[in-house]
Amino acid sequence: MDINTKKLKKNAFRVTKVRGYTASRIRVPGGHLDVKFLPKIQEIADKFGNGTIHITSRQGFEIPGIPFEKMPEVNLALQSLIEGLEINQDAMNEGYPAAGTRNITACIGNKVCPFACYQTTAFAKRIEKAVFPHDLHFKVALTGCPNDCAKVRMHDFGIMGMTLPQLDPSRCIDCKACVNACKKKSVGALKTENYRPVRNEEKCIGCGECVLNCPNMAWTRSEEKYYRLTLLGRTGKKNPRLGEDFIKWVDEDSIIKIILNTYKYVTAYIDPRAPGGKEHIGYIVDRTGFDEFKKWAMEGVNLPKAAEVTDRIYWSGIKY
Amino acid sequence: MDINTKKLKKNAFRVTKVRGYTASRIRVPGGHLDVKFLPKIQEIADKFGNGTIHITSRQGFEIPGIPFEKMPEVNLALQSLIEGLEINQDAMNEGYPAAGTRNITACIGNKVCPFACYQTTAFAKRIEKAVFPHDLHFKVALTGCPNDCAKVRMHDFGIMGMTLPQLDPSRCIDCKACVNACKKKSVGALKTENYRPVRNEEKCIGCGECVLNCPNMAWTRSEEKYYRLTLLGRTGKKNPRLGEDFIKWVDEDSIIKIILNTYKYVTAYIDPRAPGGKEHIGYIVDRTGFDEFKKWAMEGVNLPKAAEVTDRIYWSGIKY
Amino acid sequence: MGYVLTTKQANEIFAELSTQYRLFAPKTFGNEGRYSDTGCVRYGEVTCVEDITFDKKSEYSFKEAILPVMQTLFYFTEREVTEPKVDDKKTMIFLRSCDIHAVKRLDEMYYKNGPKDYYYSLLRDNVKFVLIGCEQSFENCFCVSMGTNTTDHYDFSFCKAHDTYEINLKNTEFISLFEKVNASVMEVKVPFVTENDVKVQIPDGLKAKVTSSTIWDEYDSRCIACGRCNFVCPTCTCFTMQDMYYTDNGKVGERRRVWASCMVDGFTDVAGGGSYRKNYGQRMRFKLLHKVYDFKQRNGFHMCIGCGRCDDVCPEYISFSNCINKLPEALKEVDQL
Amino acid sequence: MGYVLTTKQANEIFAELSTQYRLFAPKTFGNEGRYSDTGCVRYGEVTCVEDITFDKKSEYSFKEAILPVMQTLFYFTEREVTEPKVDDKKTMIFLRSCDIHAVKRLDEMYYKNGPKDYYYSLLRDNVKFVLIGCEQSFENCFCVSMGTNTTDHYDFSFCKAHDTYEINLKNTEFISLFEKVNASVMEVKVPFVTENDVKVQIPDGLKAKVTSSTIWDEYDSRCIACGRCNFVCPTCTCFTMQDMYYTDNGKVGERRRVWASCMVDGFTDVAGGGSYRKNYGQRMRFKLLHKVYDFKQRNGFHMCIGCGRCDDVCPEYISFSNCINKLPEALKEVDQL
Amino acid sequence: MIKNDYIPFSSKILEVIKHTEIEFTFRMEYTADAKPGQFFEVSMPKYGEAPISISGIGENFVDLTIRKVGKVTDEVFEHYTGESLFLRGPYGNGFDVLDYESKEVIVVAGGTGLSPVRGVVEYFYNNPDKCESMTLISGFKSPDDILFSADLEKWKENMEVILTVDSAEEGSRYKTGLVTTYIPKLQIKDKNNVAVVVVGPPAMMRFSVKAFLDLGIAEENIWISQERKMCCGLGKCGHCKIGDVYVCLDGPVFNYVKGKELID
Amino acid sequence: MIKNDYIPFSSKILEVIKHTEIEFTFRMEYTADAKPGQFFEVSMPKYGEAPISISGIGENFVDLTIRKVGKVTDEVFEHYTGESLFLRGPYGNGFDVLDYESKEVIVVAGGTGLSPVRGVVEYFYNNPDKCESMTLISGFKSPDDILFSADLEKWKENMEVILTVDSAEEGSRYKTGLVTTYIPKLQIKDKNNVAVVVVGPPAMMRFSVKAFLDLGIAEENIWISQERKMCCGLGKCGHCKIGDVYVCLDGPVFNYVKGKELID
Repeated sequence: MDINTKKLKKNAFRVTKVRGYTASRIRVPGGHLDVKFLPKIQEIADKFGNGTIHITSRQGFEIPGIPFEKMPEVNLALQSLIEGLEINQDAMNEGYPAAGTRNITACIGNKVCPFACYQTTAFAKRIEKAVFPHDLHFKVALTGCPNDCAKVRMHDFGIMGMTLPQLDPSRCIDCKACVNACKKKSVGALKTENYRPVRNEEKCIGCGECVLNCPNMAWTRSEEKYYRLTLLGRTGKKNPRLGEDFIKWVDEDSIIKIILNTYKYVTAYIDPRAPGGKEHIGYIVDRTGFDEFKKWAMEGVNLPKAAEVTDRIYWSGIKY
Repeated sequence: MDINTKKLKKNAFRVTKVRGYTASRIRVPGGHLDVKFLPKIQEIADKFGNGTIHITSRQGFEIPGIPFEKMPEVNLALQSLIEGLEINQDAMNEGYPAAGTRNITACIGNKVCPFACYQTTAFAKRIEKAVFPHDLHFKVALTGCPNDCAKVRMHDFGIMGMTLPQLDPSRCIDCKACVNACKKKSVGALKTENYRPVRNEEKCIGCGECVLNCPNMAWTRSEEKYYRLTLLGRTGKKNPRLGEDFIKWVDEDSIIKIILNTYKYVTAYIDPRAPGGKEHIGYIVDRTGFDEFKKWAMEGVNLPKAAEVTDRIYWSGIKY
Repeated sequence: MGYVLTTKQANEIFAELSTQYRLFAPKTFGNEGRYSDTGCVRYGEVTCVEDITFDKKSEYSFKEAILPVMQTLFYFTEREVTEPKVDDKKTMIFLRSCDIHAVKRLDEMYYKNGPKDYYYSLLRDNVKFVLIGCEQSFENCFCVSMGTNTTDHYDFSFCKAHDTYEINLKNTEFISLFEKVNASVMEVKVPFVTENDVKVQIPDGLKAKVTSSTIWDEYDSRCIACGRCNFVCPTCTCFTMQDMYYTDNGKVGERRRVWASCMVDGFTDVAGGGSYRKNYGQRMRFKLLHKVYDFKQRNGFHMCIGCGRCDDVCPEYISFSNCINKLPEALKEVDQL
Repeated sequence: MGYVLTTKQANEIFAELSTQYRLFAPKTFGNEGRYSDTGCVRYGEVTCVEDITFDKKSEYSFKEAILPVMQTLFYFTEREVTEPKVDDKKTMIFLRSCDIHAVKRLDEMYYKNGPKDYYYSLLRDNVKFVLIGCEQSFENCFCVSMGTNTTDHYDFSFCKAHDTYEINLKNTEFISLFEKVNASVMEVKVPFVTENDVKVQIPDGLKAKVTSSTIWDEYDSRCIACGRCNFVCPTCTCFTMQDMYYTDNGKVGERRRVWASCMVDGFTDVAGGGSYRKNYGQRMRFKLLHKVYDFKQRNGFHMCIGCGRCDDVCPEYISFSNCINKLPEALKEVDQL
Repeated sequence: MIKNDYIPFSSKILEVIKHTEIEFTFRMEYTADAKPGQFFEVSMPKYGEAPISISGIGENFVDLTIRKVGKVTDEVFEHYTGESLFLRGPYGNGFDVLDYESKEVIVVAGGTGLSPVRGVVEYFYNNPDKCESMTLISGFKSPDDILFSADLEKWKENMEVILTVDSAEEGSRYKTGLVTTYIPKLQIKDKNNVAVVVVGPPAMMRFSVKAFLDLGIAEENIWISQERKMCCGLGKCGHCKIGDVYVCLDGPVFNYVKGKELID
Repeated sequence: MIKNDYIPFSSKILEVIKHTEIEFTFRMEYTADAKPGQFFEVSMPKYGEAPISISGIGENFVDLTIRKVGKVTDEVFEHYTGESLFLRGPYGNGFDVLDYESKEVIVVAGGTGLSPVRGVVEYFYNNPDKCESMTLISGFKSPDDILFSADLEKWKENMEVILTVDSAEEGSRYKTGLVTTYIPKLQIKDKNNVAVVVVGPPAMMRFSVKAFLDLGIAEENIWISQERKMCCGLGKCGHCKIGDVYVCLDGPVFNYVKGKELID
């Protein structure tokens, strides 16, 4: 058996613990899919794998127990999924073209969740279209609101939906639902002054609890969709850490631009001798300094007026 | 339409953004399932929902677009899944009995992954059996190794597989593969002394890179399975933070005992007025002090000899 | 008397009316729903027929047009008290049959319960009502049960029929309005709902004693006391006074009244810390019996008009109509005590 | 001459043999695989037949029984040099046909290439070989291509047949051993593999010039230079010397030799920083040509015995046999230069 | 044009009588009709209004006894050095002393409940012939909380006054115990000719009424005064509604036949 | 019992000659046979062994010129004040001066490559009649790196010595340039009667040999000495293997006909 493990990894298969057997990873950008795709997943698992799947922590299906020699057949079988899930692909019937940049994950978003500030899956797919396929080890995740069910702060790029709440004071009846909700469930950015909530703009995280809890539509959402962009969180063996805020009240276009810019930055600065060709962007930023990163990242970005950019980020986290 | 939202939430449905429609959440303990269950999921989505599913960040399937009145029928349809996935259940045909304690998630583990130090799904199911059903808002996650693909540090209980590497010096040929791997991919806990690797026991995180990289089986894994237990990480709107180490080199039995003890502790101390009856354990610990928590948690726990318990934990994280 | 209008004619009429009236009608506030990417149908000023949302029930009722959420009673400077100026434009409200019945409830409170209300009169005395017909019942409506499904108390009706608008004229002072645009004269029957999916039956022998039933207890945990049911209700009339001084000049301020909710904390708080109905179930009981029992005791007809807005809006999916239908059971229970 | 043994008889024989021999055989080390919950089949001392793993190829070869991973050459105190004591127990190795051929390669190096190796001789001179037959070829085996699938060079064979053990005896000095347990005498034919899935064809006109082929280049990126292929190989014999002093007493130490790998960094490092074959592909070339070309140039037969252990163990799934089969292409390529 | 009932009038503070640290009686200039048990909406513009019972009525004044327990009353105390307060009212039905004439009148007051009934007591003090007898049971938390102590002393002249405190230090000169302790001990001549007036906190009223009922006093001979949040005093704001009554319009004084339905 | 070739013998340090800061010649007591180009495994027990070429041979000694470049040699320098070192050897074939007799002998040495050929040069210096002519091109990195400078001076007596340094300061008395610069300029009488010996770093050897081949010198008239890692010197450890030869057994000196195959 002669297998180029580097090629198979790029092809979204993986070297498993079981000699001679691989696992196929089916990415679902944004985590939402039509159930019509399930029979194909089942078929692949039954026909080529061991009849089981793992739901991955990146919102995909991992089909284990596939003999290496079945990879071309699995790739053929994957074609309808790759097309159906709208994965960018260079050549048909050859499976996934790259696996470096990980599946763009998203919480269920405002399709379903009352808290979500936007359509997470739609934005995830937009990013997917902009960046894939790519071999660099990037992790992007989207979450609908600051509850962060998607744990975006453990990703390189964490995108958290926000709304800039708008108060119509003439509809406010001073029931304090917003103030109480903000205090109990969020950051306590509201206080009552003269029978009306006053928002601490600096503190406000744009979660929308005030809007959700206002019984009289005095608080409504901003027409514009805003996001918090967090940077370079990670798990891992050296220094797991939370992503830190880069820009608060940023817009979709800027986020996509910043991500694309970061690909350029990493391409320019990555350590070519990094094990497995993988180097977490954070270590590269350590090397070049944050300012250099920021210079590349912000190239050509036009931020919305409300945007607040962090001057310089200092990460902490656990250091082993 | 008269719906007891609290009951439906306990029943693993949810109040969605769309009036009159709910979503059913199918938990998959440990994230691994036989594909024979997929057709049932497809059927429920097609018959009662809108034909789509979301792969949740907790390794489940969320089936949206279900009219509230279909919940009893969905519960009937779920029965085979609940049984098949071995979910603890009080009464048949009534769906999930509780949804407070969240699905116990796990990375793919050593079924497939070379890095994993144990069978994550099996341990997840063991915990499932011990704690479910429960209404308290607990999040438990398992990951096979300190790479932490499951992001366990964002959970109340993070369980990270470890191996205590054993050196057979008579098989060591001083190739330095272990020292280099530990330095480049892990924490640099190995140095060479007299042609042999010497392990810094304090630094070692038990990732097993030395074992994996040793070409001559000089390093092997410990017979015993060990774990790192991290505590009270969370996302959220107030103070997202990483779980901090509670016990290094702990065993399965102790972990289960500590989790069960924590249920007792929370039951004793939870704020009965917490919104939605949910209060993150972390805030309770803030109130009672860590020592009180620890007293409850460690009640009747017999740690293995190697275990290192943190005296008192101080969490950090992002504070809004 | 009836007319059929093209959209163009209808808008000419709107333009004409706008010179004298502020036109209030249900309209869709595109992005102002509670949840992202959702809208909200509620009352607002309209200037053309396209502004009006005909095919949905408004989440909030017309009442804010004559009973504003917040109304300044007077301004005070150091020792003076001054009434605010009132817009002398008249108001025209587009509303459905049930809501026209609601107007009667508002009038009952503000014209008759105690002295006639000065501020209410200022607005209410200048209102014309335009009836929107109901081709079919909406979810949660139970107007038929409450006898509010039909009405004659309107100035004219205004119903959308495909791409025309049909008018049934009651108040002849508006004849010239329609003649001016050469509206086609036609027999127009206003569509009224004759049956709802939801039906309620208020038991005949209902009495205050049901207060002590246990049916209210479930709402202790289900209800979150947010008050949405009151705010959307076209018959809820409670308010609270607010005295405030302006941040910029502490010597000057105003007294105003704002909507209050019997479901929300603080409604019964008396100076010194006392309060009543701490349990949310008891608030539900208080509200419900007001709507379908004691209002009628006092005024001879039920307060509730069966619009179902309280059910539409409840974030906890508590159904008011469903609770009404538990009353027989409650009666039976308390009779056995 | 042949025997059939029951398990009981076999274990009596093992007990008897153990008095004179250390018995080395492939056994399963239950929890000592690289990955959690995996085992590893490699050589170790056995005391009963149940200890032996018959149905799998051992990951590491028998060679460590006579060529230990680490061998102390001598101890030195301040000015003295002392040889270590040698266990005077003899060694019996259970191994397959291909591995018996490997012994010949070890002997060639340690007995003949240069002076006879003192330390090798100490162990090797006292070894008896027990042949394990191969009912079928394992994955990656290509012994047939290398002509190592059969052998007569053993003392006796020992094959598991369901619940009995079949012995083919070559060395008559062991007759009494079997007679003592009243072993059933029977014609026993040792099973040998006659075909492998994997076949290699070493081209006839192979020459050093293939060094400059580009076939090696792919291994520059694929190979990780871990050396597993060398360590598992029963014919790899390289070692490195280590001089060390004991941490507890810096005046006392030892010189030893440990296995070395031509794939691992440092193998060719000379004092002053020079080194050869920095590219991993060139190391692959060096190893491969040694195994199937220049060893034969020097010694008359191929070094590689086709056991395929290098393929079994490579974490990067590089196949040695597959590379051999690229040689014709490589030859063609360099001939065109 | 109809009357704007929301506009308050300015009333001069004629005198301030301090009872306790937090209870003062404000004697306000006022000349129109008023009955005991009625109330005024007293306001400090910019701070709000509070319903305050009339605790005394004179030729050109009304007494308003104000307890410092809420935002508005706090502000009144803070700012009463000003010459006047804003008033609206009087609102409510008040006590109709005619209902009690010729009867054995028993007034039970808990704490500040003495304020609204003070006018009733005063009436029979000044017109002792208009009733068969007059008894006042007045309870306070502690000796420091006693209101109208001069009145209480004065009233003893021609009526029975039982002054009790819930608790007092050892050796205090006050009776101790809840007002309900003293009800069963009352000497009633003809229980069908009794008029009972109970005013005070909800629990005190509930238990006092029960004690009288136990004595065989008929419901129709008992009157209570309900305290509720009242924003407007005009039957509009809804806060004071209990069942089908509006306390501000239909009360605060209710005959117990109606009043018993108003337990909330 | 066979001989244990791994056990070293102790050899007395007779003299230490310092060439540069890091290059010393250790004159070791030794009486058995040895040839130039052969080497000893020199060891400091506990620190290891290193193969060191014989740079000079005398009646009762061998010279071992040691450069301080690795762990073992570092230790030798550190500890040479001790009276002896441990040796094994000599190993390797060495130069066979008989192959070069009667020829125009050209020795090209790069850096410490001069050590192993010193014996060859010395032989023809002492026996000038045994060759047609003798030329030494000896290159060093810099003037400071020059080894055997006394010898170089002495050898000039009866041979051509081209001493060159890669670079030197302005005005230095040394020739500069790589040794290859001087090869084309050599005056060769009969290119079929030439014996070329090239010893030095790999690149220097490669280019030097090429220069001679370009001059038309036949491969069989060129000898080189390969340097490889050698642990055992006994054909066992495998480190010195190139193609089918073991440098320790078959070399380090190779006629270029064989040697050309050994480019690694």
